[in-house]
Amino acid sequence: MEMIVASAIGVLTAGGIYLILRLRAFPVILGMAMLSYAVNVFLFATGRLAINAPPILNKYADVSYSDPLPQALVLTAIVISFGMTAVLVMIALGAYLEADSDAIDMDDDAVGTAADDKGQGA
Amino acid sequence: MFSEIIISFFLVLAGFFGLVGSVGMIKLERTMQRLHAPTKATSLGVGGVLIASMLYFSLEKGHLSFHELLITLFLLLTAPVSAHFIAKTYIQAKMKPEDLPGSDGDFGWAIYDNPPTYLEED
Amino acid sequence: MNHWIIAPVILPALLAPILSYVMRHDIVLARWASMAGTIALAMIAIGLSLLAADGGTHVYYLGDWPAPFGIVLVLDQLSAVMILLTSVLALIVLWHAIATGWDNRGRHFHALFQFQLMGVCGAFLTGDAFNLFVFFEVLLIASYGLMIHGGGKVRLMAGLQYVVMNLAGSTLFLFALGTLYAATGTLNLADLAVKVRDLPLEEAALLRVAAVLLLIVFAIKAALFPVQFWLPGTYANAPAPVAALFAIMTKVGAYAIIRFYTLVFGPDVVATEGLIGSWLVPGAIVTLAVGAFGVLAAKRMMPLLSFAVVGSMGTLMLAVAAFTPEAIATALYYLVHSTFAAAALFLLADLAGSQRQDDRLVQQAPMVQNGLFAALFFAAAIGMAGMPPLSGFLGKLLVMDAVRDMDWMAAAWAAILIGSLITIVAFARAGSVVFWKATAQNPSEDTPNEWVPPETQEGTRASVMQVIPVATALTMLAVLAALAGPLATYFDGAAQQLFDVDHYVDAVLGASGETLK
Amino acid sequence: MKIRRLLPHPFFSFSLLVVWLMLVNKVTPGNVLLGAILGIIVPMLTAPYWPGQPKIKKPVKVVEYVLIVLWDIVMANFEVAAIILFKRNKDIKSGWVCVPLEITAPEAITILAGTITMTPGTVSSMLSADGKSILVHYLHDDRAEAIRDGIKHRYERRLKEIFP
Amino acid sequence: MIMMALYFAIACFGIGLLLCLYRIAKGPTSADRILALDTIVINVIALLILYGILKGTAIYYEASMLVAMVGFVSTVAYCRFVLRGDIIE
Amino acid sequence: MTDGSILAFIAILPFLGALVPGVMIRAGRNACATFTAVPTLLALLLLLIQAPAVMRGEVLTTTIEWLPQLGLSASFFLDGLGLLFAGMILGVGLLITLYARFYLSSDDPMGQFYTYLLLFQGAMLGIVLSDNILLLLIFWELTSLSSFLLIGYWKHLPEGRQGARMALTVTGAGGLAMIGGMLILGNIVGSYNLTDILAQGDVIKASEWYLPALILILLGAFTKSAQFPFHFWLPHAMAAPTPVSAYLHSATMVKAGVFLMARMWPALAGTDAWFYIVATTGLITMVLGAVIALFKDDLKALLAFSTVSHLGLLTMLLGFGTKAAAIAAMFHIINHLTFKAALFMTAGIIDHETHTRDIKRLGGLAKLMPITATIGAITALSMAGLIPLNGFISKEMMLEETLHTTWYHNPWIVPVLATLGACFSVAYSFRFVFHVFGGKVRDDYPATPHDPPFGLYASPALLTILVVVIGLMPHLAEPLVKVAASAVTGAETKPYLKIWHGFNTALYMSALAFVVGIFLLYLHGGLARIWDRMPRPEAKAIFDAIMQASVSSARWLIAGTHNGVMSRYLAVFVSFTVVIGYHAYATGGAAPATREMLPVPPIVWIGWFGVLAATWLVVSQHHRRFRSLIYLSIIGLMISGGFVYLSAPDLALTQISVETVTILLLLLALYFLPKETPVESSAGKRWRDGAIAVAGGVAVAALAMAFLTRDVDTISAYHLANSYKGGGGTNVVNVILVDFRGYDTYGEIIVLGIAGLTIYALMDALLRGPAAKRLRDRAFSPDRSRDRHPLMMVVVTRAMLPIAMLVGVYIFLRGHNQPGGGFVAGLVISIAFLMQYMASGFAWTQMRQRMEYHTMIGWGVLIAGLTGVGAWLAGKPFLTSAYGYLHFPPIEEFEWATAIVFDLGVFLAVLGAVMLMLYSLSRIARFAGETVNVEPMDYDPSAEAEENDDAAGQPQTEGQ
Ligand code: NA
Ligand code: NA
Repeated sequence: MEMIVASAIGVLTAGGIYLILRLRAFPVILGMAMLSYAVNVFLFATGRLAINAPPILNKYADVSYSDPLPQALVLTAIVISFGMTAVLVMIALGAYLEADSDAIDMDDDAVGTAADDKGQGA
Repeated sequence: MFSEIIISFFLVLAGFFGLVGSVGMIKLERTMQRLHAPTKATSLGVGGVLIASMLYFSLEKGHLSFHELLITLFLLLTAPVSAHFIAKTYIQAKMKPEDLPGSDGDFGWAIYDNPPTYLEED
Repeated sequence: MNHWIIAPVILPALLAPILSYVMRHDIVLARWASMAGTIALAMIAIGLSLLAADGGTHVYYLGDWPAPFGIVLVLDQLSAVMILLTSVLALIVLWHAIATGWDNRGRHFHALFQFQLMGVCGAFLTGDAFNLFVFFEVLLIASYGLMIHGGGKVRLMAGLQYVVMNLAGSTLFLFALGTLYAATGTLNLADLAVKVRDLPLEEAALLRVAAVLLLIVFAIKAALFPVQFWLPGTYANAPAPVAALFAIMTKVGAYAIIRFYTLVFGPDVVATEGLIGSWLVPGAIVTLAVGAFGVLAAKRMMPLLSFAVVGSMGTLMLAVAAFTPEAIATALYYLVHSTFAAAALFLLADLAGSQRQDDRLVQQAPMVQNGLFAALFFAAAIGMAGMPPLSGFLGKLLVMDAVRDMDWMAAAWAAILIGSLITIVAFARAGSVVFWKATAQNPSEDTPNEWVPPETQEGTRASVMQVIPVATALTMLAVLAALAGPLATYFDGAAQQLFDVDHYVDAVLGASGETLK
Repeated sequence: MKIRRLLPHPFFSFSLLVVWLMLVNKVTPGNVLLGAILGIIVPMLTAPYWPGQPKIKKPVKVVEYVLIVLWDIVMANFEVAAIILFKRNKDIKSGWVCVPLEITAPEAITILAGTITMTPGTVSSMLSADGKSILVHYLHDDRAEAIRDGIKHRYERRLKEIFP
Repeated sequence: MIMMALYFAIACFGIGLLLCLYRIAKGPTSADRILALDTIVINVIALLILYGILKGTAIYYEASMLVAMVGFVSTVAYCRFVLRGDIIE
Repeated sequence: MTDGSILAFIAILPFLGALVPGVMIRAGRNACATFTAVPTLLALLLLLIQAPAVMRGEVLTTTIEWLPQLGLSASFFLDGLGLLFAGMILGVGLLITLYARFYLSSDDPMGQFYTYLLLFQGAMLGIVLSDNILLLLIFWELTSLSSFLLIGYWKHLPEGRQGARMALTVTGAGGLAMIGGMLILGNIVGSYNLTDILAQGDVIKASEWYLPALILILLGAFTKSAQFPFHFWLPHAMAAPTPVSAYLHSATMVKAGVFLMARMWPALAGTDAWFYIVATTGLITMVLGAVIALFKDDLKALLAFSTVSHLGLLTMLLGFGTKAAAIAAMFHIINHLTFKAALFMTAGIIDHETHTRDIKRLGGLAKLMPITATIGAITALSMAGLIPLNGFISKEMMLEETLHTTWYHNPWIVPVLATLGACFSVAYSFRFVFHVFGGKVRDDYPATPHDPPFGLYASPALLTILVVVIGLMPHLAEPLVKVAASAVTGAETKPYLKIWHGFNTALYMSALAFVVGIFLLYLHGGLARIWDRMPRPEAKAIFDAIMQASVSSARWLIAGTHNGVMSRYLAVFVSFTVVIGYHAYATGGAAPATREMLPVPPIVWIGWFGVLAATWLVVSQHHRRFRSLIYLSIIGLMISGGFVYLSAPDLALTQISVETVTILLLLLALYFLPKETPVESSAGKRWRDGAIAVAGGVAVAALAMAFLTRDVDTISAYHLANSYKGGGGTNVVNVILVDFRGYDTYGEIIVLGIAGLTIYALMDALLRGPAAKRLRDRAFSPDRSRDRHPLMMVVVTRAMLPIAMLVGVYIFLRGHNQPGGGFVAGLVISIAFLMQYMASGFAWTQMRQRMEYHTMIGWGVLIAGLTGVGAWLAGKPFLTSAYGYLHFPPIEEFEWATAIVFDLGVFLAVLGAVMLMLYSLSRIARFAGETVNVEPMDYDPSAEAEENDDAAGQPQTEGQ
């Protein structure tokens, strides 16, 4: 089981990384989504794996529980990354509507580091 | 004993139709034909599972359980709409009005023809 | 338990919603409320600094849960200083934003501003690793909103890059926290400090990974090489007041590094030995170089200032990297200095920019208040480039003095000295083009732009109200220089406290007994 | 009068109560009370989104209709399963048929369309723009008209009685 | 006996899931992919309930209920996107 | 050691004074000049009051603590050397103030000028009075800055700006080097106190850090004093107004370097390194400066190079390291000050009167402006070192010293070169006299010259008198030279200054220099032609080339790295992370694996395969954007299933609902974005990215595996134990969220709230920006479906909405004890509403929307916050919860917990945020010309639908 989870995390991470290295906003967004899937599972897994032991107290039987803390953390993380993704999507959309291109790179002139030697004389 | 038999029966039935539905996804050639398959998986497939679940908890676990019905209700409500939409998606992508039987009345099929009350704007 | 400890978080957190939902159609009311809130925050910050001055570590057990099981806030001299710095900077920036009408160029400026303050203060106060992540996200998402405040093509593209970079950072943060929890089973910093120190090196592999991953996370915020690339493009295209406010954002990264690598992964920790310094020192030196070259290379004012910020972070981190109490105290001094220096420059760039065609460093028509701005720029540049008589020079001397016993002293000194030479030269070039050459009667050929007659600019004359914030920031630099002695004493105290891990641990974990439910 | 305003659609409110009990999966006085309250409040909240909610005339007919449909579903499932599993693709004769409608209540039309889809072998694919006819796709049959008449006779007739 | 039947059912829906994966990759039309996704959702619902039976607990019930709900919403959204472009007009 | 607290006041006076002129300028130029003179005069008087004590050999000191942590204190001391220089600085300062008043034209901003002048004066004064080398460094850098302002005073002139920048660059660089040297010095001695350092000469010279320190400090001195090869900035600084040149470049700033060498003499001098570096540099500079000066036609350039030459002379003398040399140096400092300052002012007068400084265009001025000519001639002859003027005496002493100096066992090279230098200085001095004043009157002066008003020649005249007086009665200067030289050498010196030493070698050397000099001047025309044809390095060109090169290389470097290529930033980030992560792992050991692995039933393999397949599909087909979204939702589904299987029902609920909402957002955005991603990156880049991605994936998987196979005891045992009795809930995850770590959740909903705000604000900005037009012009695909709100969908939604609401309420209420909670409930409700929006369209639904989304978020955040604050009332910390049970028979007990109120806040915030996001998006759509519907469905066949529909009005388009 551990192998399954670990490899799944790895695959998702790899996919996410590949996508965030693309040149357009949309695949980058996809990549970010995949990365957050990956990291959520990763974080969840830090509580180690357990089957049919949900951390819901059973008043009647003395059963074992999986580690609830990472689950709570992941919930927080999921919500936060949702908010972040939403903002990312909107800004990407805004940038596209303003620039009429959803390329994620800025031209170095926008950065202010264009190499040609115009400008600063004196 | 009897309960076991009947529960098992529903489970097997469910499994069978669920599988048939999915086999249909592969075997059938045309998209519209495949559209028929999941209705099995939904109706008798999941339906059987839900019934089995109700029976299991009520008979084996000994506390009356009927919330499965709610899921059944959901599926019965939503599955037709999903199928409806998917069919339209397919028709719009792949078919022309002349491929279809004409509608009865002055108005053509919904995706090709504006509704009677439609005010010309776009 | 002193409830004032949480006030810096709660005050803006309660004010912001009111600002954004009740007052969102009444900018005047929002301005007054926002200003009042920020002033109150500054007052509270002063109070907390006095409270912390006794050298005690004040713990606030949220939800009345004992540490390490609940979340704690910890007020010590370091966090007090950071909060005070934040609130003062916030006042300056807010004043500028209001005086220049920046806050009205888009929606929800004040709400986002307050949320930003909440996030920053929360990050400075928390004593919990995961809670630090949460407040990083709060301050980040607020900063996204501020970054794209007012919109515009380039700004949105820059904002996009800013968001993407930080999302990547946040993801790594989660990986790091996960690894940390997986290795130690706890999240409370004090508890971590204890558990980490029990761990032998031969079982520390996971922990070490967590340590370096966290370092990278914070390095992104602090714009350290090789994860500094994002900063210039972002700051250069942010609204100037926001860029000024961001002066504190890089410091959040610096703060986190200082906090984590003294308290949790301190130099005395066996499990993480030989990790941090070996990456931090070269990183800081290259960052400094990048900053200096960037300043020299810049062809617009905003990028120039942005790279100056990068350079200042390099210098700051050189001091941090020594991880001795003296060096940390020095770093704190330089941290405060560079924050105000950056703020002053960005705010000034905004004022001057409004009287020029754009921020390109070419000859343009002289500004209406050319002389005034020239003087202010000269002072601010002196501050940033580390020339006397302002605090930058003392900061530089302090840093060089603090690292003199390190084996990388020569490299550090060379970097600092050469770096500041390049910075000085570059600032001189920029200033003489923007402020002096503008007065030349015959515009030379490298100025394609048509000459804008001053009378058309009269409207844009900066009022006293608009100049006050810049002046205040510069005054801060002067005050820092004049009161260097007493300030350094306070920072020494803060640094000593940082290295007294046992005291921190006892304060957080020791007291937990009686608060048990 | 008061009751009327409180319970514009008693049948609807009751079914919500049932749904609530399904959710909590336990029939206790507390749940019934809570369910009843929700059964009153929720319709109030959602009423604006369901203007002209039809009044169910003959609940008995509803039960009858439901039973018929369920039976048809079971039966048809086996037929279709047989087709999918044992018929060679080239022998499967699918096609379209247009079913003209007499019922006009949207709810009725929806239920009819749903029935058509859920009884395997047919999928209601589209309405006409004026909602007066429904386009049905059948998986395998020789006589399209038979399907159409079956639908009109077996289902639409009953629905007309339920939603006059 | 119930166990046997359970495993049989689980196997059926599991295999069904695989078949749908094939279809969703193969397409060829968007309709096929949306359809396959919808069927995957249905299979997952069944599997969740079967797992609940297997473990004899109702704790996983909400999950299947929610999957049923959101599955519908996303199917409709996908279709509307293809049909109209704007899913909320 | 005498108390000298007055020194601090003297040092600060000019700075205080500096504030005044800037303000006073409106009061007129005289007032301005006066207010500049006052502080200078006051400082001078105070200094003279101290003078007697110093002359008695006392040393005045005072110390004000500043930054003890660093060893920086505001310490001042006054000894002979300090007195000599302070006197010069203030004295000449006065003269310059007077001179400048008449020199500057009325349209020059005089207030600025005097402010700068006083700033500079203060900085110089600080240098010579500092008793703390860090303090000295501060003043040192201040002189660079203030001289930058003075040289660039005429900022409209390119020469001014460039000269200023060059001076700042060179002297600034030297200053920075000196910082390094001084800090090293301080570390050797263990104190930054000058007196301590001077007392520790032997220790310093013994230290292995001596040479680096020496070199760094000398770099500072040489650059300031324009020593070869750093001499080139000085001539360009001549772009400054002449008063500045007269002050900075004759008397003060350029002497700072000399002062520093003199000051540090006890600490640094007397070693071979010192002799060979300092003396040689000085010698070369002296000769070179003199030679170049002869060929300069610009008066000020000539004087500038002559200054270079004389600074070389002084440096050389100090380099000799002998008492006598020190005495000679001190004496020559005074003499050079007198004649050179006067000469600069003369040049200024000539420029002022004739509007040219070009010697070729001058000549014959003696008749037109006799006074100026007299002043100029006398001082120039002193510069030439002619008897009986003061320049002669010190030059003799210098030549005398050279005779006692052997350079690498070579006794004659130094005297010979010194004599050569003298020859040229005679030549250029005489050129100054003859070619400017001599010859016949010309008629082509740019302006008709005549003697200036008294104010303008008063200062040079006074200096000229000094030149003569000191020349005739040198012993008058003896006491000052004595104390100064003693201070330099740190030992008693007995200068014996007299004009006639009899016929000695030095005299013959001077005589030779005189003759050769005259001869050189006679040959000048020819020599000049050769000189012009001779190829020689043009300092400014080289400097500019270096500057330009460094700027372009910096640009190349920065533009190559910070060029906005996001993918590279991220690639660097990821690779770097993997590398140092691996390094960290490899350098630490891992404990043995303790956990045995869980079994893997087939169904799990299927789920796993599902994730892998879907990931591969998303990645491989990401160019088809819509399709990749479909694949993405498979991943979400599988992960939710996985969460269920691995006992995390709450995660499953959250994951699946969040994932759905995310997909909806993406679809809404994709409507406006391109539907395809072009293939842009090269195969090489794709492989590189693939490699990085795989590395990252493997690293993360390995990391996960590393801890999944090992146990650790965590703090959550406490949460399990206290969830019920402490938090009143059996769903531990939920209790952690709303209670143990409610503060996290508080931050989390604030993040959501801000997200909503940001998106709303962005939309608002967009619709007012250029994007608006692009949106308006947007065309819709003609073949898109005609039915927007299909009847079936509408009806089903109407039935689903209430049920979904019940589900929401249910999930919310039970959250504390069973899977669920405010967040999921909020998402369920918002999904329900989304269904409604999709069915009947935005406008129609929006009209029925009672609560406004901003308000909803606001209330959510406030409620959550106030629940926390409420705890204060009970004197408990923020977010402290309480819970209990209510009993209403016959109904079973009903639990209440404040945590549930907090959860309500979460619920509202989530609902509000999600809906606000969608609202903002669909706002764009409607802006893009999407028509809004007034009917809930495209067409309702039944008649009565119309009447009951209360939506007959026009739909609102701008709801919020
Ligand atoms: Na910054
Ligand atoms: Na900074």
